[in-house]
Amino acid sequence: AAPAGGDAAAAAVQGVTDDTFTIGTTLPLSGGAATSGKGFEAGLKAAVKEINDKGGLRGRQVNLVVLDDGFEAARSVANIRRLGDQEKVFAVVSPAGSANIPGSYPYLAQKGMPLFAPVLPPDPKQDSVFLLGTSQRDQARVIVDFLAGKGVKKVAVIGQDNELGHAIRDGVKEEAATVGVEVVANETTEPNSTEVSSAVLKVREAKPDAIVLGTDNTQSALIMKAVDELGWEPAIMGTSSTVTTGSAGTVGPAGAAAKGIYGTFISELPTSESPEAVAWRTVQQAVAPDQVGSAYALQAYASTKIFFEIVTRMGDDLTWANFQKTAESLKGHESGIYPPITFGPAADGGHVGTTGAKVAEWDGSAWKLVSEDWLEPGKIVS
Amino acid sequence: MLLSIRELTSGYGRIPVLRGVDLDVAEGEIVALLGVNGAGKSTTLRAVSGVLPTWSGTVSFDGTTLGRRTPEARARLGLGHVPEGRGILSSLTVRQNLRLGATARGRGARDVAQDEERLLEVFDALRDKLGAPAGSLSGGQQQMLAVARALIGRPRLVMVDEMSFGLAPILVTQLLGLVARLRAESGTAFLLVEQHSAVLDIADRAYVLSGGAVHTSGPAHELAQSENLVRAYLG
Amino acid sequence: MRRLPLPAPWRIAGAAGALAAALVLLALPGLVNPYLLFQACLVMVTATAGLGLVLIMGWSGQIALSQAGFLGVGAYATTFLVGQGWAWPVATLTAGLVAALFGVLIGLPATRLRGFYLAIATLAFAELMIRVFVEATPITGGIAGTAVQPMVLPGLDVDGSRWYLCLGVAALTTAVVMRIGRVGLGRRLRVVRDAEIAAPSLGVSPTRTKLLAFALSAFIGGIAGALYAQCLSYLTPEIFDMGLLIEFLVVAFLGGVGYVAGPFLGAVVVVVLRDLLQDLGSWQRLVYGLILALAIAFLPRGLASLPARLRARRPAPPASEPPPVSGQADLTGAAR
Amino acid sequence: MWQQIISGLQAGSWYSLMALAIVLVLKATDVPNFAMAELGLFPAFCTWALIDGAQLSWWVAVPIGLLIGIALSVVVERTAIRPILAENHFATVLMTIAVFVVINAVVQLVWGSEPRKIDSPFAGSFTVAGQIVAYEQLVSIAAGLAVMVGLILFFRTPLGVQMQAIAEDRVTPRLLGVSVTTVFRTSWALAGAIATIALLLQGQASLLTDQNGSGLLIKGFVAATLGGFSSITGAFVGGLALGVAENLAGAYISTSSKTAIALLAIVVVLSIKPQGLFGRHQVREV
Amino acid sequence: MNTLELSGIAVRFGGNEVLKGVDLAIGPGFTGLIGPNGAGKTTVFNVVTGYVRPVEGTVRIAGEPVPSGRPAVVARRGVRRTFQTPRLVAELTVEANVLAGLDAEVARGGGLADFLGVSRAARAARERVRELLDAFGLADRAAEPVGNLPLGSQKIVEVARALAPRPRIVLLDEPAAGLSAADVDRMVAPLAEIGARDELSILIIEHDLELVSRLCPRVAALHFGRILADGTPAEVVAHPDVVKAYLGAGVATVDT
Ligand SMILES: Nc1ncnc2c1ncn2[C@@H]1O[C@H](COP(=O)(O)OP(=O)(O)OP(=O)(O)O)[C@@H](O)[C@H]1O
Ligand SMILES: Nc1ncnc2c1ncn2[C@@H]1O[C@H](COP(=O)(O)OP(=O)(O)OP(=O)(O)O)[C@@H](O)[C@H]1O
Ligand SMILES: [Mg+2]
Ligand SMILES: [Mg+2]
Repeated sequence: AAPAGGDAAAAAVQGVTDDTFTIGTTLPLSGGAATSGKGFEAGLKAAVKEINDKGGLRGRQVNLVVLDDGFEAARSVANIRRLGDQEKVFAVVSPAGSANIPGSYPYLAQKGMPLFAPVLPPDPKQDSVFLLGTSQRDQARVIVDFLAGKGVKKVAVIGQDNELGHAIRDGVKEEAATVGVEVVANETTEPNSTEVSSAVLKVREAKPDAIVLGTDNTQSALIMKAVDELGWEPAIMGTSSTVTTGSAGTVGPAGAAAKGIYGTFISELPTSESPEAVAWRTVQQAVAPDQVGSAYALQAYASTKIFFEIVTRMGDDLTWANFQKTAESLKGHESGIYPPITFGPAADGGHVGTTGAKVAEWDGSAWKLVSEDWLEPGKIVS
Repeated sequence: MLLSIRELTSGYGRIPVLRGVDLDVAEGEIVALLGVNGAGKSTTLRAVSGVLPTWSGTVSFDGTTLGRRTPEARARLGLGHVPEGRGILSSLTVRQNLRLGATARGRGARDVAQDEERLLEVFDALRDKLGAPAGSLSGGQQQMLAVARALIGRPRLVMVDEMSFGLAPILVTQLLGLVARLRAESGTAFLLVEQHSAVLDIADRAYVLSGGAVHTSGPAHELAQSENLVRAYLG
Repeated sequence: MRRLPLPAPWRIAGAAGALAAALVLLALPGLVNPYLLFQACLVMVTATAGLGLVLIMGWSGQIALSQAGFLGVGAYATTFLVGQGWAWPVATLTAGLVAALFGVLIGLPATRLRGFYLAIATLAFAELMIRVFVEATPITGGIAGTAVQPMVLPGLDVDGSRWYLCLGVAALTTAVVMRIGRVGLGRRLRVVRDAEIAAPSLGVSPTRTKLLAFALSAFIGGIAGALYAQCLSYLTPEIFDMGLLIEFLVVAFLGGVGYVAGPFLGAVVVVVLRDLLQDLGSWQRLVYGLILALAIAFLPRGLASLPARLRARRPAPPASEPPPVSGQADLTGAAR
Repeated sequence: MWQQIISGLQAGSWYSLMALAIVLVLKATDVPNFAMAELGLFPAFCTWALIDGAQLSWWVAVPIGLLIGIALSVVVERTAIRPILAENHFATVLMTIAVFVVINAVVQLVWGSEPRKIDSPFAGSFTVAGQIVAYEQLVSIAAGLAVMVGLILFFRTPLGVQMQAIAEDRVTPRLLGVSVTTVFRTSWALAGAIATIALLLQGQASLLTDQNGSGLLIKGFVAATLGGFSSITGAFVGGLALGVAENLAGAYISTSSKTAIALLAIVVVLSIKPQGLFGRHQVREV
Repeated sequence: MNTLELSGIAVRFGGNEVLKGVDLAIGPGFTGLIGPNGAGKTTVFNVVTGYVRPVEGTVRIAGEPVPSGRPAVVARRGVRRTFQTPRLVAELTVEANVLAGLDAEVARGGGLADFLGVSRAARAARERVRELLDAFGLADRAAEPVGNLPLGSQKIVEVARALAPRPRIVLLDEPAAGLSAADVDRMVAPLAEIGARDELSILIIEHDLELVSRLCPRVAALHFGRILADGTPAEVVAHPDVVKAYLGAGVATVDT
């Protein structure tokens, strides 16, 4: 089929024909981060199925190309090039692997191809990159605000020795300084290790009221267990990437030790009764039933839907330039799953879609929202 | 015949070395195998003990055709082989090396201890070194150990690749004496690859290998008469 | 690689083939899409790093698991120096020298260590280097990483420049390594590997030879690192972890240690395989592993040994257990 | 500090077990086995499935898991390793890497990447002198000790000596009647069982994930090196020392550099004692 | 003048006193060193070449004391040796293995020049190797990997490697062990010729007394770490202690 449209600008468009629309993504389907990869894949597929069942994206059937990067930098860079130059996708949607993503920025900038809703890298201030989902740093700030509101005076951070741990550590430090909470300990664990005891023991010596986790699901569970075994009961709180995503990735294996922990959600809970969440569960059930409880899947689904929304609003001008323009026109967009989304470029460039989060508590069998509203960082709630 | 080799060909990789060797060793016989360097003496022993594959021809031992049997299976049939370069396991102690030799026939611990004692009477130099790592032995001491290790398994045929290699004359004499004695006492047969002329004093028969095939063979004392032969092949 | 003299017609065919291959490589940017060109760059970089391993593991018999660390040193150093305003070639050479310096540093314990002990010491070094990359934030950007300035050759675009750089460096490295294999140094390396005891009695100092081997392979690794940075555009410490090391090992061993062609074959197969297996979704790792296993089972000395193997087909049945081959680096020398 | 030492000893005993399995295979087949940890990972997951899925009692499931571990190792040795053992070391090393990839991929395909919890009968803890000791910790340390003693005794038996002999020279011992098949099979079977124990202990004390193997493997290699590859006692002590050193480095220097510090310590130890703490000195070579 | 002098050399391994004060001086020409297995002959070589550090005593080369425990330094002073079991690079060709004997010189002539193919030292080295291979009758197998050669030929290759750099002193550890008479001749004749032409001082450990008496005008016998006898072959072989400890009853077969 011939490329859509007839004018010169449209000739540069790729991934679009009269009846198809191709998007792609790169995910860790194997290796240490495969749980998230599989969740994202399921959510993407659910969104694609949903729109195709409704007749496609403005009449075009959506093709989804999923590549595996094993969470390795070189492969993720290569994959995005493959999507751009060989698979000729219109955009890369909802890829995972924050540390690996920046390697593709120069390529994306040169080509102009949009990268939509990568999983939570820091804001790169790139024209073609659109962040969706509140960053780890902002979530960490919300956490500190929340803890301060509960009267916590001393917090400790246990973070992984990687981007995730550092982002959360930085957020905690920044917010603690402004709200007058003391960071009494700051310990590190190694990615992919099951050894967390020395960090926990060391944190305990500092006698904090609360521990903020900057560790992946497995280690977060291990830390909860280790704390529980010591008969110690500080408040424990983590972000979307550390405790609240995965179907039962963190709280499940931690068992009883997880009871009473808090976490931030950057989207509605997978169990939410909002109409959009219900709709997601229905289609997710049809695509990958085992991922119905996964917040990863819900986020990827929501991101992809918003992407489709933008494309729908683009009209017939399916150029990358118009994509950017249309995305930037989104102001306080209510998706029903994410906090209100605004891609309007900040003064210094960049597209950060959301900054808020909700806090929930694990009651031993399910997450229960503590805050009904989206909490924005910088506001103490009590 | 205890060992009988017919039309044996073998070699390394694709390179042929043995081009049809015929050789016999009778029960209780001492046979010498002579030849210049590269004649294929070691190769013959390797093919017989199964380290090298038989390309064609047959090797039979005590009536059994060996075919593609593994070296350890052959050893268990009573075929001993002291390889060129001795094969001392230098990280094991001298005693562990020695006792390893008893694996083949699976004999009782008491028997093995007795044999060990008897062998140490001959190889007295090893006695002080039993607990030492075998790698610390001098060259000649290692040679003694290799021979003793093969004998402790009480094989029916012992093939020794250059027993006198690196041994002082006094030991060569002693070892050859031991070979003769063992044959007399227990009927052990020997196939000796040798460079030392004294071997013809104790051997019954001898073969001369040349270019991977038997060149001459006959009773040892007859070959010993041949001035040329001795000059060419023996030191 | 040792070559039997070929009959004249074969030689001509061989030369023609080589020429054709060279032309294809030179014209590659016009022949394939930018993605495949990028993959080709990765092949060249991986192979270049692998050539360093040929030298140190294949020839000098030292089990050095530090190559990923050297790549990191080269990558970060070049990026930093270019950031300071240095010209790219100068920065890259300097980065190579810095890596070589690190090579000597890690080589120092190597003069006393053997086999596994050396392997672990060098592995420890590679891990320590990652620590350094994390901590040296002013130079490396720490965990957050640092962006790499692309090197553009006059008259070419970014992709084309990257390709010719990678190709040129790989070709040059190949030539140098092949030559080393043929001259006195190549012999000395092998003497130290197979007859280390004898080496000093020949006036060859094992210590110095090993250090030289470390320095050379680290230098090659450092240069490869500078190019790797060009491919990745962005450096974070995790890039240079165990995973990269395992990749190099696979590339070197699969290709055939000791053959100059080995790393190239290994790199092509690994990169291409990855690409082809993408369609298999979550099965791809399993299939990758199985293919790897089969390749080794049929070509235990690596892909580069295929021609020799075809030549060596012999009529006789193989021994049930042929004796082990000597003359290869002993990975566990220390255990004996 | 005691608390740190206790958990260091616990992790150390997993390292020790892994080191013992590695040394065992190395002593017999002279192969540095990169698949060693995965050979324990798969049976550990099977055990989890038996307990969690099939609802078997721990006491029934664990012996079955060990048998699976033994069987898996024996099969891998026979089908993947032995056919190429006569070739150079690089081939065998690469083969073990391939086996590592294959087993890990199978585990991921079957069980996914989510962490699993093994319910063991040793839950709970007690307090001595103000220090909290989990029963799990005692079990790990005791299991490590028991395996070490067992192996030391094993290496005194004729089969043990034959193993060492084959490791040094694959031809001569066969001329003496040593069966390589038996030796290889026994050593891999034992190593498979030990690796399974290591992964099970780690899995039930912490969590079982598809990533557990690779971390433990490196630690096992480091521990074996530290102890001097040829020594059983050395491998065991090396593992414990590594575990404790890591935890103490984490406690007193920095948790972010604890592995780095432990590794640095190893480089230092090796520079002083190139054969490891318990390694025998190289015998004469000239 | 003596090219090599050992005075009061004592060596201990653990509690085991292997050499107990060895004095030995050799000059140009062939000198034999005999003695029972384990007497310490190889250890003497190891001391001279710096592989083993004596607890007492000094080694002098051309009157100059050499540092102990520095084999590469000793080699550079012009001492070469062979090993009781050949130490060659199996994968390299015969030619390359002999060339390895000259690599230190080639390296001194400039590694870069060698790399670029313009080294004069390297060219001279190849010349010399060809000459040696011809002399020892190895020319036809020059291009074969040395691992394919029978043990006997490997020993000859090692001798050629030792002679390659025209050293002053050559120590040969049982070069004829395992060689048939014909092969012994193949090695000995060129060795004698080259030894004489280059005025080498050659110390040779050998159990083949016939060979020793043929080559060496002088023989020293070592026993339990001490020089037991030192003189012409006839004198040494007749020495009653040597007969008792070394020769045994087989003495009659040695013609002197
Ligand atoms: N591993 C090997 N690979 C290739 N060829 C070999 C190998 N070993 C020996 N050969 C070749 O086989 C032939 C016979 O060698 P073999 O070792 O049997 O001789 P030999 O009679 O025992 O000599 P020697 O008296 O030196 O021990 C020689 O030409 C040798 O080059
Ligand atoms: N590194 C070592 N460690 C322990 N003992 C050693 C070492 N080197 C040599 N010895 C011992 O020193 C003694 C002399 O050994 P050496 O090799 O010098 O004997 P040799 O005269 O060369 O004997 P042969 O004729 O058998 O080669 C032997 O008893 C040997 O066991
Ligand atoms: Mg032979
Ligand atoms: Mg000696």
